[in-house]
Amino acid sequence: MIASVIHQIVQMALVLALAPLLTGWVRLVKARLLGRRGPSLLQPYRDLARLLRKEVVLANNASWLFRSVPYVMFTAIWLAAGLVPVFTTDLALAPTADLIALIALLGTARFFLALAGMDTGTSFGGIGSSREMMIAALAEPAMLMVVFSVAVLVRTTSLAEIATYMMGGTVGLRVSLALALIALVMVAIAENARIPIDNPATHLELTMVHEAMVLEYSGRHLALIEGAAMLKLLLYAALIVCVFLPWGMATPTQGNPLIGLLSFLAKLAAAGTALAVFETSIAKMRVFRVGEFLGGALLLSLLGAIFLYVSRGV
Amino acid sequence: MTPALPFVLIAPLVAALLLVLVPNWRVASWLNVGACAVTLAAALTLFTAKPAATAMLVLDAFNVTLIALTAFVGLTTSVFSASYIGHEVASGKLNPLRLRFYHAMYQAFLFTMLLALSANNLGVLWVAVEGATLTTVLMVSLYRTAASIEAAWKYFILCGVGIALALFGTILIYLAAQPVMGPGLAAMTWTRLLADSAKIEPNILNLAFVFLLIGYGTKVGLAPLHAWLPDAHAEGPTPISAVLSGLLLNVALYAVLRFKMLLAANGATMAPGPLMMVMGLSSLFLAGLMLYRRRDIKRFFAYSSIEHMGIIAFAFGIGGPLANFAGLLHMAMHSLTKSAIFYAVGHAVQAKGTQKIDGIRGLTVSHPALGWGLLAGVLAIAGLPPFGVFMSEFLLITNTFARQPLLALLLVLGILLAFGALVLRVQQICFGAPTGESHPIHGTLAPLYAHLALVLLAGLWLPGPLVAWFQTVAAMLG
Amino acid sequence: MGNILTISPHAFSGFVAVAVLLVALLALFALAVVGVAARRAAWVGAVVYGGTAMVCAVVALWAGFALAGRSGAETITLPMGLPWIGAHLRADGLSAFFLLVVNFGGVTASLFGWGYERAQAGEHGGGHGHGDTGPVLPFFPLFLAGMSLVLLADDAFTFLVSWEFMSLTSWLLVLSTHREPDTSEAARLYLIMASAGTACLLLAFGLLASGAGDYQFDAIRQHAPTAGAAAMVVLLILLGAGSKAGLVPLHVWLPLAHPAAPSHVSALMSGVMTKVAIYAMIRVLFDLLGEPVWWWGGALMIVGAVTAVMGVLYALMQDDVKRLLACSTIENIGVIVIALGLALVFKASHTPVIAALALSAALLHVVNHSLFKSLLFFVAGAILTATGSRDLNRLGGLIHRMPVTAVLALIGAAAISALPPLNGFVGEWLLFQAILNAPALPEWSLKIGIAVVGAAVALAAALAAACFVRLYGVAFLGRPRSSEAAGAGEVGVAMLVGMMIPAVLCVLLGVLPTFVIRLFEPAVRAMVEAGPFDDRSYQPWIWLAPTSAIGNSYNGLIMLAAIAALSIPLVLVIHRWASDKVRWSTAWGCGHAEPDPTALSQYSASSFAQPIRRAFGGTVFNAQDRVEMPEPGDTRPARLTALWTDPAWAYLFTPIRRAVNWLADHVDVLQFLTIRSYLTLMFTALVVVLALVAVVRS
Amino acid sequence: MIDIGYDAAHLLGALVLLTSFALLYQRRLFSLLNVFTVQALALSGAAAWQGYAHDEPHLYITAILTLALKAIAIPVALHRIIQRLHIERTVEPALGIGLTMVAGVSLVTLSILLVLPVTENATALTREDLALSLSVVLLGLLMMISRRNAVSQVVGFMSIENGLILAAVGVAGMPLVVEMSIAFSVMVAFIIFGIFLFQIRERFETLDMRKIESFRGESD
Repeated sequence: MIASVIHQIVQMALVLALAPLLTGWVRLVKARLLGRRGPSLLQPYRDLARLLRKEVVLANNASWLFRSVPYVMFTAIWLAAGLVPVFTTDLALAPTADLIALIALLGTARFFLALAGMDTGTSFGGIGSSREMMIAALAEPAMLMVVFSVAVLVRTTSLAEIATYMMGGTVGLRVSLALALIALVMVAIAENARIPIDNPATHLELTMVHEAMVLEYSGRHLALIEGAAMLKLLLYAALIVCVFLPWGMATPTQGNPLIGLLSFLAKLAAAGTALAVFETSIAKMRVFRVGEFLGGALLLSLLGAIFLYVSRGV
Repeated sequence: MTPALPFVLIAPLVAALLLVLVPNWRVASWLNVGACAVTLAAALTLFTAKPAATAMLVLDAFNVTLIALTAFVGLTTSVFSASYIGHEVASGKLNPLRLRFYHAMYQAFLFTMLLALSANNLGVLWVAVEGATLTTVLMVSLYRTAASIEAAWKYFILCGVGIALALFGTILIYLAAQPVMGPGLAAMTWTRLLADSAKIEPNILNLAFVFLLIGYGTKVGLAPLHAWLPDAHAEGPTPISAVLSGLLLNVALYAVLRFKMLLAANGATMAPGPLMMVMGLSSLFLAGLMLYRRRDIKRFFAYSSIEHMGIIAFAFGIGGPLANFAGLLHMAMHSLTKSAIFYAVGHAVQAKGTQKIDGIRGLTVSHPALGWGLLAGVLAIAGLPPFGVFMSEFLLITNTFARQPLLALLLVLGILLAFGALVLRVQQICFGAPTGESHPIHGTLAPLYAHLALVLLAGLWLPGPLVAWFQTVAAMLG
Repeated sequence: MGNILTISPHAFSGFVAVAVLLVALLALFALAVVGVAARRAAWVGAVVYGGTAMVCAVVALWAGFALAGRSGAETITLPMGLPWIGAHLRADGLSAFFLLVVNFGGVTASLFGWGYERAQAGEHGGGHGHGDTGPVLPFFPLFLAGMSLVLLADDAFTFLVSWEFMSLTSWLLVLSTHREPDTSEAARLYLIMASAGTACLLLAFGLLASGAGDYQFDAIRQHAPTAGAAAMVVLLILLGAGSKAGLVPLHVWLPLAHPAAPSHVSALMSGVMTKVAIYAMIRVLFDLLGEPVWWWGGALMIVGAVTAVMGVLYALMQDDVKRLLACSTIENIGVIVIALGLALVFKASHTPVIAALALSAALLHVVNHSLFKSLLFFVAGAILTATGSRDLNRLGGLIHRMPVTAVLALIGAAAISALPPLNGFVGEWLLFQAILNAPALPEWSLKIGIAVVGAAVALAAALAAACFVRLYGVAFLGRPRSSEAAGAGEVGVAMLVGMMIPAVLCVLLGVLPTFVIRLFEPAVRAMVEAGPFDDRSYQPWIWLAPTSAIGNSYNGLIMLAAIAALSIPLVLVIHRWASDKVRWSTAWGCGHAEPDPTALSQYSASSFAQPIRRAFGGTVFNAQDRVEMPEPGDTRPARLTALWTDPAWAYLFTPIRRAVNWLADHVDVLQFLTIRSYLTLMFTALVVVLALVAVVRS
Repeated sequence: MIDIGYDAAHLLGALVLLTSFALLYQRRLFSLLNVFTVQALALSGAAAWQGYAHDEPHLYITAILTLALKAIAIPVALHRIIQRLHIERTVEPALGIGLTMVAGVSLVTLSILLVLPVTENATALTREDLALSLSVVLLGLLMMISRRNAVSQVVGFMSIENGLILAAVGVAGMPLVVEMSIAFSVMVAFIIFGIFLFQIRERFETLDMRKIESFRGESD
């Protein structure tokens, strides 16, 4: 009990600490792949710190909602990230929320960010919000289908139990799991506004989605939102890791949290590299192709759910 | 024989003769009301009396309620007409001379109908129905407008032929019965016929029933024999429309049912059910479709009467205790509701100065009491609870579907068809911004609300004796 | 634990209990009479609405206690209705639960309605367009009484009388706005669809009661119908109750009729009356019809899935606030029906615990939807009162002018978008838990089909979120798009209170859902012979942890606590250690010259929906965006018109209407024939029948 | 005795049927009336004979009534009307004469088909006479719908009535025959009064139904 509480606190701190690092790592690798030296690993920390110190510039008709959204969003994603077992499954908050609740938490964050986008009454916020919600409308079902296929195998939606079960290795290789993995990766890319869905580095209004929503943000608010974005990236990486390759993670009964932590760092690095490679190798697609992309993800995940019954009777 | 029954007949007859002599129409109209009140009082005493049937008159579970109903609607209608004709005189549509004639005819009409209801002799029954035809023809043509005369003429020719066919049917009945019970009155006395109906040659009964159904069915207004009904309702004075729909149709149907009982009691005859069901459904659908294109409010509700006669005919056609009960209940409910609607329509037409539906808008705004009354009446006739019609339709539909699913589907379709038209029109009439001229209402709305109250009561609670009567009749109808 | 509220069942001996309800209903009728009699009096509104609120509160309390006290079924028979049967009334767990929902809705609606009507009356001079309306007062309590009667009815006749009475009164309430242009059409369609539905129920009960006419529900429970009859009944119930609930494609009346009524009535119709339809489905499918067959549930789930997705897509297409809300009701009904279908299939496959789980999900969603849909319709009413407009494209920036309403609306929008830790999410969570048990089912079609249904639910949920971001963002955020919106002000206390109650409950039920789930457990047990929770009595009641079959659990309270524990320090730390400086300036208009572009340059409701219209609408609604681009140098503005058609109209109702008109036109000839032709008709009839007789005999 | 009785009744009945065929055949109004008069005579003869044969004196009244009204009063009245209203003397039938005849014949077969099998246990006389009267009724109806002219419709109507009375007198001991024939005559009188009424009101220049049908209340 005590241990789980401590683990939980460590986890909250850990994700907070690691999130910028991951982002930095991805940027660095991308730069190197493009033959640039690229910024230092710690650049994201510096950016956040600078933003936090800056004053906030608010649009005249910004409401209280606009000002509170960054905090709400950051908290929601932080909490969600804290729920994904990274180095141990023995977390105090594990039973309060399962995968579904986690997805819903992310949904909350998105909901409020989209509202914030509409608040200042410029057209760009609107563009961002409407596109974001359209993307989410397809990403969420795909995500839930992934959950479905996993949960049907594991008979649970609690992440801790999933991880434990997967470590048991009784599952073996499954077509459906492969499909689910692909779907989940596609969703992750979409949700984190990465190429080819969106370009985190763009500032051309017509092509941007996420950036358009946060266009009016500045100072500490922008810092929180950037931080939340980084947390989200970490969260998805951790989620994929936790569900599909949880080996090395500690459980209440066995394993050492430290080992789990080290293995997690390694997996994270690998994931970051993979993302970077992927992003450098393809180009951004038009916003209205996104529907097809995510529709594909949804179908893949659905196929995965159906394959469950085909491959081995469940 | 208690004096009550003959008195019920004598009262209107005497009144009719008296009213011929009364020149002042105001006095006459109230004499008319008084006579009806006396008749009703006498009719109500019948509930307690259990007289034995004579060669000419009979009183049984079937006609006792109908007689009371007829007397009651007769009274309320006379009250309505008293408040109605004043305006007609004022607007110069009628002159005192015609009114004198009108009141006499009104009582004569009541007499013929009460006679038809209480007749035990088939010949008397026929004569009474024919008399009812003649009196109503005269009253339909009361306005002497081209349209009214034409309507009366059509009514007269069609029903005349119908009557003729009915007479032929009656003769056939006698022909069939005469070998069994010998020549003379017995073979035309309904109670006697019913008693040894089993012995009667069934094939002649079949033939007879065909003629009687087509004959009296013409007066019931079943399609395709309905043609006279809408115009007669639309062109005559509204009180007459009320009694036509509320009483005459019932009486004609009553005649048909009496003969259906004979067949049911005989057992060996063909089943009259399918025939009635086909006519009923065709009336239902025809009326339902016709309702959509009507522009004249009185003709509109006349078609609704055809629709309901169709429903009732269907109910008796499919038969069985529940369906027959539903049919009887529906007869009573329809006559109360439809006459109430015609009272409201009469006032509305006088208030708006037109019979065209387009000219009557937003009644609930311009004349709240009238508008809501009319609305309630139409909702009741459309079969919405908590009014009595809903109960009969509930019994009929549920019972039919359990036995003849396809027929029930047809029935429901037809009812919904008509329902659509009713809602369409009643919303136009009762809601929206009022248009056109708008005069104050003359006279009382008491009859309207009295009927509505009864229909509402029946929807919530039926008195035990009534139920018992209906159930016995339902059993007799087979 | 369930028995926190336990009070002795003896407090409700059968007769007394139902008698209480009867008195309450009579009180409602009395109030209606008052509404007519004293319609001119100034106090009448206060009396009628206040009285209605009180009566509903009493009934709701009674229902709550009856549920908590686990008191069994209580019956009473009145010498009314069908003479040889009488009116049977019965209050069991299920009806008690729905009574609670209905009458609680009645309480809030009465409170809000009182303020709303006063505000509307105040508007007369101010002329926000709503002219003098028809009477609402008499029919409002009657409507509520009708709904309660449906829930109490224990024989087919009483049931259908109350059912149709409910439709009738709500129709009259819709017609109270009869001077507004669209109302008449909407009301007509509503009453016709309602009666068509009633007709289907009539047929269904006809089958159930059999030719003998055993209309009492007890008698119906006794003899189980044949497989064919049962199938027919299921179909008819789907049509009959479905048309009232708004299942696609029978929903067409709903987005027209619900908005046409005064807002507090819309709230009742959308939030509560649809639930009565759900009650009818449960009562027949789970209770009267006996042992279910798996495909019943399958049918329900298919219809539900289509309804859920279509409903929310409709909602996304709407620009009228109330119409949007009505469409979202269609979606939620779809979700509930899916849950019912799941419960049926699991009941059929004899896994009662999961069935109980699904049914609990359905009932919980019934509660939730009744809460946040009422809330949102009240908000719409408040907006209408404040701005006189229901058109999203004339609103905007209301968060500054109606601060309290804005907060409440935000709660409602978040709740209906199923965001944790609010109540909407709990329902979805339970539903998914049930869906995840699909593999336990024997039928392959269901195993796979339910996965698809799950996807549909998720899709609907996500689209709903988009829909309400759109609603809230356009109506409350941004800049006002019209002078009315700019001049709006906060609404009165009564309306605010009416909105606050459901808002608070949305939060409470999200945090402590187990309360209510435990509360309606008797209803669930009565329907599927099991509860959603295993009897782990040590299970603390703040945990929502059903069915140890899957060890999942959810705890809204701790989640809320965690959010608080994280966010409050966050705010403090940042404001203490980082900057807390603020500078106000104009929003960046992407190079638009000062003064910043007009409010119309904002994203409008239709432009917000455009990506989704483009992604889904093309196939479903054959939606098209038509752009009129003026010549260069032409000063006319370019305009974009978004066109879409409802397939239900295009392929079902318009053809029916055409057919009726065609027939009517052609039959009408019969009115204008000559007397001779009429005689010929008679003659032909006679001869044909005679010939028939001759033929039949030989 | 019975034989003669039967033959005589049969003969008269057949004569009535024959005349109603003749009615169908007529084009000219006056000859129509004459044929009708013949039919009425035959009918009253039949009634009288039956009254004599079964010695039911009240049938004599029927006979006399028929004679007085149908054979004398009404034809005369109709003659007057035709002259007063200048109705053209020849009426174009709505159905062709040939067609009408065919229809008539088939109607007679139908009625025989209907009546003969069902009346095994009735007396031969009743049966015959029933078949005849049924045919007469049906022919009368056919007459009414195959003629556009009011007068010929009235005649058709009255021939239906003749059929009825034929049936009534045919069956032994039928009560109320008199009353019914009176009631019926009243009706006929009404019709004729109606025609007069139209003429007096001068609403319809002619008795051609097409004019009467010209309006219904539904025009707006």
